Amino acid sequence: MTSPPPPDPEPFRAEVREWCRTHVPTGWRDAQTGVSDEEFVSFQKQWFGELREAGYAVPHWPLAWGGGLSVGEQIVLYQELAAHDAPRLVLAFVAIHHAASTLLAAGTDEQRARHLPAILDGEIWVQGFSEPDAGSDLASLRTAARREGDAYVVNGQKLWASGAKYAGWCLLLARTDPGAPKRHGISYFLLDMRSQGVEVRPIRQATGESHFSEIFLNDVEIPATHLIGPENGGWQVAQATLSAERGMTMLELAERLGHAGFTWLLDACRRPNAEGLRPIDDSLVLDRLAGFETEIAGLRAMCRSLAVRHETGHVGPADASVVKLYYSELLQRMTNFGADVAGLAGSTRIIKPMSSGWESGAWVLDFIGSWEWTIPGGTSEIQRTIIAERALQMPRA
Amino acid sequence: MTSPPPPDPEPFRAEVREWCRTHVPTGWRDAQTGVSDEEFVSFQKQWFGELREAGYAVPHWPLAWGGGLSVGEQIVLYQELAAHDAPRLVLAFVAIHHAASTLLAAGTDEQRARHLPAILDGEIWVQGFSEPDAGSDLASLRTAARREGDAYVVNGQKLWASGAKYAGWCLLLARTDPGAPKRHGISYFLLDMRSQGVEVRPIRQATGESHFSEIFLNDVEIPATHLIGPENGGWQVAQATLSAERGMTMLELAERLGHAGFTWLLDACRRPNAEGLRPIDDSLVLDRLAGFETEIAGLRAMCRSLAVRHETGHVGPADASVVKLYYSELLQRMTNFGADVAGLAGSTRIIKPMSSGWESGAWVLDFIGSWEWTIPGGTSEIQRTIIAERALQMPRA
Amino acid sequence: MSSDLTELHDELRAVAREVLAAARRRGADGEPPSLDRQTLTASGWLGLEVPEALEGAGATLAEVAVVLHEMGRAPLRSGYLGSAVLGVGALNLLEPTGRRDDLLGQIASGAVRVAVGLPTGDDVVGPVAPCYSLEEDGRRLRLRGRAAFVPDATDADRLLLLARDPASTLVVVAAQPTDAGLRVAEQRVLDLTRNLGEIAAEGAEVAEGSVWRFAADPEASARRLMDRAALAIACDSLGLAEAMMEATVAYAGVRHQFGRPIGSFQAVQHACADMLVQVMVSRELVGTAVELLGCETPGSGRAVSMAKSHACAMAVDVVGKAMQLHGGIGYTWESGVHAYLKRAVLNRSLFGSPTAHRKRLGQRYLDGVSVLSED
Amino acid sequence: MSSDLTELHDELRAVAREVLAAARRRGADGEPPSLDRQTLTASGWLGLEVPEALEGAGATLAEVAVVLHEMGRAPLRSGYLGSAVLGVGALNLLEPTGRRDDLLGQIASGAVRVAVGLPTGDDVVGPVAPCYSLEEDGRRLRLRGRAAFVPDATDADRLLLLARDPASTLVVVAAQPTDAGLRVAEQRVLDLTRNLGEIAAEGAEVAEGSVWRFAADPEASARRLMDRAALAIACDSLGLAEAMMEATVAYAGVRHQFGRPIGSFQAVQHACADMLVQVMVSRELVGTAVELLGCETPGSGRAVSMAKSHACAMAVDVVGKAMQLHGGIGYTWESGVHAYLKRAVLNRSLFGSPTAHRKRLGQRYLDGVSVLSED
Repeated sequence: MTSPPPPDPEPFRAEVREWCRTHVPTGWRDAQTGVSDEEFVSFQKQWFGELREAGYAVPHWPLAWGGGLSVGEQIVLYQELAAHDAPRLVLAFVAIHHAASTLLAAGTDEQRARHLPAILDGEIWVQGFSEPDAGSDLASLRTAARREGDAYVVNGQKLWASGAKYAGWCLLLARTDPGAPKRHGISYFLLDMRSQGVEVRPIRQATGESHFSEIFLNDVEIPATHLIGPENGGWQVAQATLSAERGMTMLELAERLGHAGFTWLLDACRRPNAEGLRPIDDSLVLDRLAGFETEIAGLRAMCRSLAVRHETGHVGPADASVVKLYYSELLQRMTNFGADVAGLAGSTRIIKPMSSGWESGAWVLDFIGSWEWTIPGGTSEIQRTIIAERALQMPRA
Repeated sequence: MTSPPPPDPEPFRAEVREWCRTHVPTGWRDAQTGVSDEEFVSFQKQWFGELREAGYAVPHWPLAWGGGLSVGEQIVLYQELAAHDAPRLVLAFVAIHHAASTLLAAGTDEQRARHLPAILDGEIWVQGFSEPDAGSDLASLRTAARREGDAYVVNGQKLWASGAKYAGWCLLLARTDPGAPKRHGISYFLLDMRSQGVEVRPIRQATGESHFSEIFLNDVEIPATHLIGPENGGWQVAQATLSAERGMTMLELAERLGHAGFTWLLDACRRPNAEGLRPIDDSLVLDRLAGFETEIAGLRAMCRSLAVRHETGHVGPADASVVKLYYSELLQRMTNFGADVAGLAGSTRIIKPMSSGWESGAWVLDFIGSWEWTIPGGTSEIQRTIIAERALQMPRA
Repeated sequence: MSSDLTELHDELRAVAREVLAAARRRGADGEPPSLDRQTLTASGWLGLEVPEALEGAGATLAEVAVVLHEMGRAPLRSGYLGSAVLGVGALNLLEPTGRRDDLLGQIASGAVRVAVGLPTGDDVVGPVAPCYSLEEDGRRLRLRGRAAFVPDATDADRLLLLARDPASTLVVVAAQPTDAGLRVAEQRVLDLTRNLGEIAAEGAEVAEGSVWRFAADPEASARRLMDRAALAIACDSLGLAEAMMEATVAYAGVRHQFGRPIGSFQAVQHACADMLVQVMVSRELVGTAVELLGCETPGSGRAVSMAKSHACAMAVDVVGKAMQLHGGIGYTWESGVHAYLKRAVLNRSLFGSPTAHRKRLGQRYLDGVSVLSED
Repeated sequence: MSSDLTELHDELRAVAREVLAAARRRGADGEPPSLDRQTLTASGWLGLEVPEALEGAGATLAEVAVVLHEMGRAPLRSGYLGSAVLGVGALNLLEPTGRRDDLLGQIASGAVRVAVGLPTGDDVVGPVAPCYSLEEDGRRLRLRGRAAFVPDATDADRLLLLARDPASTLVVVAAQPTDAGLRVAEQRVLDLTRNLGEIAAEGAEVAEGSVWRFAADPEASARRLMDRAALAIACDSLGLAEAMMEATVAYAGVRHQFGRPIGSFQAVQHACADMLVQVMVSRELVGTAVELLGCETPGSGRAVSMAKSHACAMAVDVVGKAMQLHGGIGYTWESGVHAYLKRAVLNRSLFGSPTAHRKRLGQRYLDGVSVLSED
């Protein structure tokens, strides 16, 4: 660690605070509860626009493309957005993180010029990686792309595509060399979702919502210029960018758990139950709360350290897995406790606001929703194996 | 389950209660704290003699050999011995359980006639199974027995032999066919520990005690008549008898956890700490205590069911593993909590009584001693694999 | 258990499993899964505990527990909890009268469906605090109060409401949902397999002969009834967990990743082994409580609190782990795992949380009662 | 952290690791493992926080924390906790006087060893309840009280005892173990790597000039000193856990069963992964607390309680898991795992159990203070 000490973030913090005070829409949670898809998309686009105008939408992008905040400033930004309970950029998430980092790391100048400004303009992206038989074992994916002249013809089926029904573009992994070993025959494409042969079918989730979709690809033509990275080099591109966004997004989520999440938990514990007793007056509940506050403090500090290490290039080989695993299981334990404390009344919250994160105070829904963190993006089991093999260098099975 | 309902055990319970009241030595825990090996052995032999006279020493043996209590009566016996906090038969344990069940299942008439009465007379046995490189993977044992005329000549090293320093005889597994697949070249012997070439070296354990030993075997001759079961059939004999004793001994241990163990835990929680506060006045502690009482109740019921299933022949393929795993981890969690509640004072109990079980109220020692249950006899990890593969029929790795 | 009884239970279990599985398959899309009234009536389960003289089966809590366990394995709306478990259970604790006997017979025949207004939350220790009270209004009695989350309230033809009379004695007030001053409203919960509602009495006039008294000590009887409710939920949670454990083991045997069934990975194997151990422990605790509560043995309350706290916490853990091990599929609505998880979470709170039941156990340590003498 | 400071810490850490490992290797059989006085003096660690003007290094708690962490990795008796952590820590909080400065210098040079008589149990919230009180006896002051489990008490040449004076103000009384009316006795504990003792004062006469006062608010200063003690133990537990995690990973790489290194089994891999995650979380919490307590930042007490409760509970779990994964070898005396486990268990209780520290955190929620405003 030989970097100079970061500049004092306090002036920037004051600026963000002032901005949040005047811009975070009040009552958005109530307003976003039970809304239609259209209202959700419109609200998300408007909020994205406000952040963009302030220079806060894509702080992690290079200055030339519209970003350019230092890591210290990004930390401050996400801390304050969480502290002011701002809506989350759930719709733009894949675009500003996965798509952008892929384009910046492996895209051509043309691809960047085509898409990065469009993303800032509101272009929505979806990730088309998982398949019915390629979940934890992503490298066994079978969607096939066959070169025909200046284009690839793609056939297959993708699963767990978050936000596919809104997306204009898709980050697609497909097999271009069926004969090569699993990880060596995969290519990475930018797919226009309006192409002929693309069909999106929403999947209903455990929570009753349908954020995810299946994508069916039937003789879909992708121009060869939409290949990103080398042909058959898609796995490496995906690996390099998959966890690239983890640092700052995990920090944001950790801050939200520490602010809204913990505050709601305190509220739930202060609410008298059917017998007129407040859970918080029980030392058992206080002990659990103190334990959660401690764990959240550890998580937040770990995320700050990880963000700083990102800047200095000292990220460990499984740091992203450690943070994802710890966050997701803490979220699950905490929402489980919230559901327990909320009691029967907790089950009557049958809908949660759009644009919120994984904690909304609707404890049972939040608890069930927590599996959306312990399963996708590599299950907790996969994360533990990654940590053992990469961080601890334990022998492979 | 087509057996008739068991006879009313209450008259037998009254008999055992009366016997316990007049025979269980008062103050034996204090008297057995810090005693010499000789005093320990003498106390154990005397207590064994008293039980034998009452007909309580080997209740699970066939009537013809001095046992003959029904399963219902055995349950009552062990419940009452635990309720009256009787000393445990730690020294005779291997003899009356492992040795006897092996002799009964696979021994010749001569072998039984030679050893069963001798065991009732106080003959001490030790189990010589584990080796330095054959722990969890017992079948990879390397101690070799080479046939020479009427005898086998044995060379090798055994580990984790509990009570070896007191033992007259050893249940020995050794490899008689080095060319056969792992489990098929092993034979089972009765080894006289006074044979030439047998050397016992105590191992100091984590608790500071030395219950276990290494046994070095250097050209030790074992008469061929001391082979038990067929040559190269030792693995099957050992498997059949290894868990045969689990039913009733686990019941005994579960009853002891429920009586002395839980009583001490309540005591520890009622003792004021340095600040003059009683842990039990904290609802957090009450909650933990209630959780332990519940788990112990579940364990005791599970052990009773298992004992009854033993009699009716309905034992599941991993029932013994379930009970061992649950008991050992419950013991570990409970002694851990005891150590936590006892606080600094708990660390000043630096010696525990001989002849006691795994709970003595010396919480830190008891906690450390709990690994003697989660490691030997198949680690908790091995037990989980056994449960998955045998009880749940999950596919092997 | 005698072999006759074991055979009876095995048969009851086999039939219930088949009937309930068929009903789940019939479930229409978009509708809450339910067991239709005819099938339930035809099953004979409604009258299990109704005396033979009143056209019931004259069976015991042990048989009801078998049905409840199976209903946990295949969660559906059915009205069974309200009518057969709580309704019959309450009536059997009351002084035998013609009206009571009539109602028992009507429940057994499926003619009348009942809901019982009891505290459904953490009131598990100390004197019972019923949701209703009777007030004298001249010569008439009026009922006030409100019970929430009452099982099967909105489908009930008759309501049995636990109340304190003007002398502060616990009684059961029999009412009709249509009575003036009574209001029954559904409470929508995430778990679509339960039908819960609020029954509010705002000075409802109580008809002549509608205040029914307990046959034995009212406080003990009311606590017994609430213990029965708690234990019914424990049976259900045990069934939920057992079914999800089996589903997970089966799924892990067929789902392949990395070229192997995922059930051959140690992480999956060990998680399933832990499920089995937890289910087996709960099974013992629930079995013990059913036996003790069925025989009116002292100490049955303790056994119920052990069973309820263990089984209902265990089921959330086991079903949650089932969702995890099913991977993405488990998170879909279609897989149905979510229905088990929602019901397990609701069960945990219904008729006393694990913490509340452990408080009841813990109270005994403070009271200085010798804990062991009860064994 | 500036790069200079990072380099300084790396160097300090590397030297400490080497010195302590060598001392552990030298340990005579049957003797408690210890770091001899000369080596400790030569190390320069005793004077880390002693001002440069008094022949110390003028360093900070951050450097002391590095040494404490390393001492957790290689547990030995050393007297470091009594003299350098608590002794120097106490003295630095007092009004500067000649006597105080002399003692600081003597500690730095290794000439004098100190023990500090503080509450060592669960006194972590509310007004400090010191173990001693000063009573007026004519013109003289007499000391009464008894501190138990005082680190390094029996080896100390000088005792610093936290007491309330007759005006109920917290002060530090300087005494000699040989003073009349004072009695120092070893308290044998299972953990042989700690030296703990009881210091009893039965009306001991206090010499002229031996009552030393805090420079700032006495209550806050005393609480700060006790926080320092708690944090020192947290650093130690972090070191214990880290060392055992590394030892387990190394052992799992060489120990073979079933024809494979046991570290290739998923059960072992996942257990080790959990260890790493827990250690990393504790590391952050301990690091934050060291930073805040070192800077006298408000909220440092909260950070200390988080670090102490997390690290000391975590270490028992991690070291216990290390014993489990070492199998039979881990249960032998020779492997040394037991020494880490015993120290981890003792650490958990020393200067406040996890529960006690969480009570301190939880008090804030009850007080209605906005929890977040402190961040």
